[in-house]
Amino acid sequence: MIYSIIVLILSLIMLVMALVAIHHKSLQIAVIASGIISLFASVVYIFLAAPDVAITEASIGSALTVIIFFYVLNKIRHSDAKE
Amino acid sequence: MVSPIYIIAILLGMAFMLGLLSKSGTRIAGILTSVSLALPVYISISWFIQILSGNADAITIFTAGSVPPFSINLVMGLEEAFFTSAINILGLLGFIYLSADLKKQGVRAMALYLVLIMGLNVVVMTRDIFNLFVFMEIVTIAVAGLIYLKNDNQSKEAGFKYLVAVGIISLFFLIGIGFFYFYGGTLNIDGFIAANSVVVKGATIAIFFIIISIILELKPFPANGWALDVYQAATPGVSALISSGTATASIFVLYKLLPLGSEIWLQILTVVGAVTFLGSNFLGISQKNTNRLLGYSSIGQVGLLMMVIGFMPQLGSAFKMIFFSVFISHFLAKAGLFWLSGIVKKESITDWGILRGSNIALFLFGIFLFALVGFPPFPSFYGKWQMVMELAGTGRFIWIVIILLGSFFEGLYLFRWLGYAIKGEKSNEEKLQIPWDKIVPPFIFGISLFIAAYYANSMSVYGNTINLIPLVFILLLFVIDFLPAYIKNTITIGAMVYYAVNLYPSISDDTLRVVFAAIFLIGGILTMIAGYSVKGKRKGFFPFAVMMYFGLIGLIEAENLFQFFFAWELMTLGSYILIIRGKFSMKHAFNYMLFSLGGAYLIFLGIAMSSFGNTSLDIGIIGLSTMPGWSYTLLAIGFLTKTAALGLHIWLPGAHAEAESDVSPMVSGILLKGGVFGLIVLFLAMGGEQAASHPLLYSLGWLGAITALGGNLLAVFQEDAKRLLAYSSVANLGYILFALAFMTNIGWLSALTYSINHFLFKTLLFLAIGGVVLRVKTHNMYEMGGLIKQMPWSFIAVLIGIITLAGIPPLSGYAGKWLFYNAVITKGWYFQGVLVFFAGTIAFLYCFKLIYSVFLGQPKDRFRKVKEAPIWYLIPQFILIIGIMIFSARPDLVLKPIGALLTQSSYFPSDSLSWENVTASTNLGYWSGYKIMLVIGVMFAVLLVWLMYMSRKTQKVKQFNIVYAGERPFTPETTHFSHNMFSHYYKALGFLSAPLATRFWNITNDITHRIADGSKRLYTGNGQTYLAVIMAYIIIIYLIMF
Amino acid sequence: MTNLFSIEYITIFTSFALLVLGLWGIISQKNIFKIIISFSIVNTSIHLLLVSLAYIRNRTAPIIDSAVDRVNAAEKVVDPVPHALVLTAIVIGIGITALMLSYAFTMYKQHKTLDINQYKSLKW
Amino acid sequence: MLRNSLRVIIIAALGWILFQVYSGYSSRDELNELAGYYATEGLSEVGAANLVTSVVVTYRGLDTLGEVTILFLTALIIGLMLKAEHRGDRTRLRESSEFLVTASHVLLPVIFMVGVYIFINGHLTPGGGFQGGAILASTLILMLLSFTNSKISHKVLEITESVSGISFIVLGILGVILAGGFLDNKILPLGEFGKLFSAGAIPVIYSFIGLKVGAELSTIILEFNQIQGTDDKSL
Amino acid sequence: MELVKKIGFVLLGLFIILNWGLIMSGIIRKIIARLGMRRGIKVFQPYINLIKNYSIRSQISHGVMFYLGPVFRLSGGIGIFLFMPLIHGSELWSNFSFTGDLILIAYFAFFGMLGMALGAGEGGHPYSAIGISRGLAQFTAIELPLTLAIISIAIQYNTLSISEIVAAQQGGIQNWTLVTNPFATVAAMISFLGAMGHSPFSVVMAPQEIPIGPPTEYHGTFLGILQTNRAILHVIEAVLYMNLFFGGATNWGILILKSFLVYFWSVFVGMVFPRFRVDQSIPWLLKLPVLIGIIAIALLII
Repeated sequence: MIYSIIVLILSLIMLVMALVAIHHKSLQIAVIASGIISLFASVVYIFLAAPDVAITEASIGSALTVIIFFYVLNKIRHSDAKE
Repeated sequence: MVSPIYIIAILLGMAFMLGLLSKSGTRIAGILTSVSLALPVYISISWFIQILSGNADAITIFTAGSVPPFSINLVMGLEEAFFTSAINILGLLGFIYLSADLKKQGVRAMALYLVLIMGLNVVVMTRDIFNLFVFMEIVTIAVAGLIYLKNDNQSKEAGFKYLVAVGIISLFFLIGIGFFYFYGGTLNIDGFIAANSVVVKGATIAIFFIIISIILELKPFPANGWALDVYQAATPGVSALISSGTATASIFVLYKLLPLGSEIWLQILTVVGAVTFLGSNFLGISQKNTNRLLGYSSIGQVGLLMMVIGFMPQLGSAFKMIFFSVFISHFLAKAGLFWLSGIVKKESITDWGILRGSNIALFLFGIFLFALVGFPPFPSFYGKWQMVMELAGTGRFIWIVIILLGSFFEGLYLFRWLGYAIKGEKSNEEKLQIPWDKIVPPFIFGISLFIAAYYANSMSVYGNTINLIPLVFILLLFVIDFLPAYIKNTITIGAMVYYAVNLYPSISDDTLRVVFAAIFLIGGILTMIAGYSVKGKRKGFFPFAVMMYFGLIGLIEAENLFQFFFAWELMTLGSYILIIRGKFSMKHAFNYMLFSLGGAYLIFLGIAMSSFGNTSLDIGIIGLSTMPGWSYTLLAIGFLTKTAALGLHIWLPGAHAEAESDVSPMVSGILLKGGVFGLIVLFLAMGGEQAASHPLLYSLGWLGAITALGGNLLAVFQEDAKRLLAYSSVANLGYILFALAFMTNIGWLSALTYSINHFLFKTLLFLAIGGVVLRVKTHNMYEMGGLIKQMPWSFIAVLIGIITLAGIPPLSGYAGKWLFYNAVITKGWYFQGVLVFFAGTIAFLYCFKLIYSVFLGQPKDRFRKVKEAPIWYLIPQFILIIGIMIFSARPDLVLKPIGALLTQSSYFPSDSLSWENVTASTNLGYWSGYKIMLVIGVMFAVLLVWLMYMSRKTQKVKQFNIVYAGERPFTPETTHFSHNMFSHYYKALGFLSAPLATRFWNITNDITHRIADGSKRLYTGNGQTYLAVIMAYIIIIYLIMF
Repeated sequence: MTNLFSIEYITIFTSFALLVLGLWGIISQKNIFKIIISFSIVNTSIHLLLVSLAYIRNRTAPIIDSAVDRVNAAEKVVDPVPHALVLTAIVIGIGITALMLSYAFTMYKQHKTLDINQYKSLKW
Repeated sequence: MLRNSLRVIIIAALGWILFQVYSGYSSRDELNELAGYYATEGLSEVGAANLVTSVVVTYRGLDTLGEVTILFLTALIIGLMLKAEHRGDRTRLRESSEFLVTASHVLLPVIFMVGVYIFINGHLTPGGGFQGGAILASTLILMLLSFTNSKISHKVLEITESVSGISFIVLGILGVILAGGFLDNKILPLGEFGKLFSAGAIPVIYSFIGLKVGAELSTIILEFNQIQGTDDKSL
Repeated sequence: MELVKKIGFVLLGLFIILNWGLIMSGIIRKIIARLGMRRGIKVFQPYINLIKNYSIRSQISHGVMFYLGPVFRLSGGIGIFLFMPLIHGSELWSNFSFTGDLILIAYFAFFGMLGMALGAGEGGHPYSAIGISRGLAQFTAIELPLTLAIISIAIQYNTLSISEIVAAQQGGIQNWTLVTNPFATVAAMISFLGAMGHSPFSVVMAPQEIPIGPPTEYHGTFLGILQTNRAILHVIEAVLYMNLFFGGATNWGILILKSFLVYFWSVFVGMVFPRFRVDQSIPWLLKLPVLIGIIAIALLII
């Protein structure tokens, strides 16, 4: 029961983050929000008895993806700033 | 036998290995890559051969030392071996083709390429659905990388669109897989099918997502904007891979996964395929961009393949053969065309004239196009035929219409393109650069088409009834194309004589066939004689001339409808190429092809409808048709396109007039009889006399009459000599149609007399005028004049020709007219008959115009030194004149046996013409050609002698020594009364010659193009819209299904 | 009711909601970056779905250790297969995302915009 | 407006269709046949304690091969695409803080070791080649963050990647030759269940996977990183 | 022997027809002149013209076809004569009509026209060509009512043989086609007006615009031949109409009378009506006469 509540809360946060990621004007925030979704998902995976997936999602789905996003975003902002 | 697993190992291993090479090692990398691409070719082909020959069974390759469903397994069966062979060959050749581009990008690009081919192989072989997903992703990513090869703005956009579109498709696929596993408890395709888990609704929808994803990967219309962009933007070498390679794999995946779903999927697939085939080809007609056009065509062909798969149960045992032929045509031709497009490097199809710089490229281009449209002897012809017949067997005519309509649209744009290639403008500075590595792959594919054609032929049910030797001869003519024209001409004539001698015994008991065979073969030989006057090599002429004549003869020899249609298509193709050889005939040849193609498909449909409910394909089954109304009408209209009945005639004048001088008589005097023969076959099958009151015949009678009138009227107002003759042909074919439609003994006699006459005089006239045109270099009659002095022999020929044409006694034209009167009155079609006679008198107008404007009147200064037409033109003319004379004096020689045949046959038992020596009589009147000839001849001779005596002191005067009241114009140009000669007639009856048909077809054309152009705007170019369309597509299919 | 409130139902529903949100993002957002982000959201949702499908209540991770007996492992662990699939899917996901990003980047360099409506040089 | 409402309709309809599938879900009570096999027979057949690993590396080894190929492809294509960007002059970036640099010196080997540990123990504990590879890649990120102006050789990564890739395939082929099929782990003795050197070739294969994934992810990151340091004149 | 006798009678018939043709044209021209309050020519003037033309020795030629044109023309005229049965019931006066029927005559008419057209064409004079073009154009329209009429009587008598048609009309005026099939007769007689080339259909020769039309360039023997032909042709065409519509002739007297009346009809109308232009005559001919012809057929079908 307690797990369910935790998972529910996590899920709600993920949904909110999804809305943020899609609709927020700032791209950085959107990227971060999507990272949070992944991260929380990996927590949920733990609850779903999937530690392998959890680790992978956290390291690849969340961390690496966000980093790549930021690299590109950074470069784009950079060139925007110059103009 | 090498295990197929090594295909993966070799390709992937080499891809990884390339990373070890230094970036400058592209040369070694190229060699290594080629080698590692060649090995899989060997592996898959050896499997294919072994399995096909029964030496090996299909094998399953287990991985991980475990059996399915626990581990992933691959299967190498007959189908897999076939498809992997195709993919690997394409991979190897494609690499050779692309190697220059790939080398520029370095070793990494080669690794990319290797991985792509590897992915495709696994996609074909794997039996595990998630494995399928993974390798499809590999293919997707590799393709996305290859698209980028071109590295321009467009390819970036296209690549991105591709990535998002395929990305979203694969997401749905993955969802499907998740539930697939959830409900099925397995990831193995065979396991799932065996477990028969599709009982829960959830599972059904899971399968829905899986299959719909595969369908979407196949780019169904209209959810395929992304694919078109890719085809357009990618390097042609890559587009070839996408079109032939990935589509091949995807279609096989579809085939593999279909058993997962219920039967309804087959129907869905049929609908999807039909919509795609039709829609895609329809939009293609207003497309000018080469690669995008090929994209439309590619998608269309895949649509057709989907239809074939969808009809799997209906096609039964024929399925394999049909699939093979349609697939292999698309596979070889589309890759070949993309490759050629990469050589030509022209964005717009209008610039493809440059292709003429290379014979081999042009040859290949032609082959690929013909194979795509489905002309014999290429595989898709057999495939389409078989498919249509199988569908007809189950009464699915709507689908046949869709297939034919789609094929028609495809033919339309492909032939427009071909036209630009053969005749389009071409600047002289540009030279076509053809490196060997770019031409070898398409060349191999071109050759493979012939091999595939051979197999399709042997697999086809009626394939063995086709006589392939003439086809080989045609091919041989291509090979010896480098020889001078006169040698090839002699060979051709020799072959035709040989053929004629051999043919005669087999048909000698059927006079009707003998007559037409004589028209085709003797006519062919005569017109070929004129070809001796051509200097040089005359590249590409002879194969197609032979093809046309072989097609025509094939019509006569045909015992079943398959042979008939085969011959019909061959004839169409050959004549098209002959026509397009003319200087300005691009547009006209295109029109010709348009109508011929439309006509051919109507005939096809008619045949299909006739075959419904019949077990054989004998020609006689037309008469046994269970839907006689439809099949008769369709066949009739089909044949009428070839005989150019009014309304369907607009292609004829241009095509005949602009063709080369010795081609015009071929296509006018001889080719048109092919259509007549078709009508004869149809009418005989309808039952001859018994069908005489068929309403179709009544309307055809009117049509014939109106055609005769319209054709002649239009001919009167022509200034172009060859156009005039062409319109005259329209009219004459109208007579023939009219007479055939009587369906009486005497009507048919008259029609056959007309046919023979028309052959004689129209060939004669076209040859004579052709000879003149050859000398004076213009078609305009008002520019000529007074040529009788320079070309007396041609004048005589034209004189004889027009006397025959006009039906003036004593020459044989009168025979036709006399029979005609009798037939009209016997039949009771008085008013139609009157129209035709009116048309006959109108013929005088243009006859006079023709002979007067060209040969009489005022000679022009610039033609004072022209010579008589070439002797090679005169020889056949005089042979024809002799023919006319014999036929005039002794019509009984020909008409008696024909009459006997008609009477004896069960078709026209009521004899109406009786012969007493040389005098023919009906119950209305009598006529003796021989005596008339004698009387008139004697009288003419007496009068001539008398006049010669009376005017023995006549002196010849100069040109301008003519009686004028006052001042007279001194230049021949102003004194020669020719231009707009019948302006007064135009004032009176010109309204009848309003180009209604032309206007109608122009408007139709315009509307079609506008619709196509408008519908194309569906592809907004916005990647996001494409995604929305994909989603909407899923929704629509879902709604259809559930 | 309690049944529906268990973890797997919640996650299934979450995954569904994320999926719809992501799809909405994909076809409603003009910014290419946002579209890619939406793609990764959809990806995550599908991973979540697969893992949820594997879940069996009151069972442990599919690893045989001190907690799980080797003999009756089949009664103790959740389904390992979807986990394996998700592992693969995650890696594929990052591959695709990275590729999209680099495409987006090169496109941006040409046109200086991330608005997908501006990339329409190919059409009809 | 029209377009937007169309989109809403599309999403709503699609959502409704998807809901048809999702709503079909009901909790499972037991493993299906396939999973049951892995949990019982699979244990003795493969000998890996981590069932996910045994599925990933052996039973579905071909998927995994495909997966690393995808990463390989991605790295390769991104390399091709961003190659043009590298040509610009490198501008010196701001030096990282002293704290970060010092911490990195300590942390880098540790993280690296953790990564290696994870993929070597993939058959026993959660984690494996992918996770370990990702962690290896993250050492690179750390390096890039702390030593902003260091040059990291592509060549080393490429060779690692190639060698491990080829080894992966060679191991697979060895499976065909020596054991039951492609990627069969029984080319090495299964060993004692639960020990490091057990489960046949799984640790070896997973190590190569880990190295390869690490190298590939690193390459991707490196490629993206390199566009940072360039001063592109065209922009 | 049989053949020689046949040829003898044919030549005799030709001689009679030629003379009658010359005299008839003289008489008609005299009548026209008198009606126009002029004295007119002598009745034998056509003879004089003919002899004069044949006697001219200074002749010119523009070429072979120019030379052959008149031969064709005269062959056409004589040919029609040869295929025409003259006197009903007489084997000897039926010429060579056994070789062909009505259709032969209808089509052989073109033979002469063609020759004329070609001969005149080689003359190189634009007036000739203009005349021919007008003549041919008008001719197409003239033929139509005639064709309708021919078909109508072919239906009526169920034969195309002229002899049989004549035979069917024997036994009194009530059996003439004129009575039994008046519409066909009317249509054919209108067509006859055109065939004779008199006003209102005389634009071919239109003296005001084109001095004498197609034969512009001809004179001397050539013109003589053309005049000979015209004399024969006028009579023989009248004979044709007589045979078809007016009961034929059982002896030469009736033939001469009837042919004169038929021919006079065309002259008479020509005096009353002004000339049509070609673009006027064609629509006119295609309206009323064609309608009448259609009625003639329609009545028989019903």
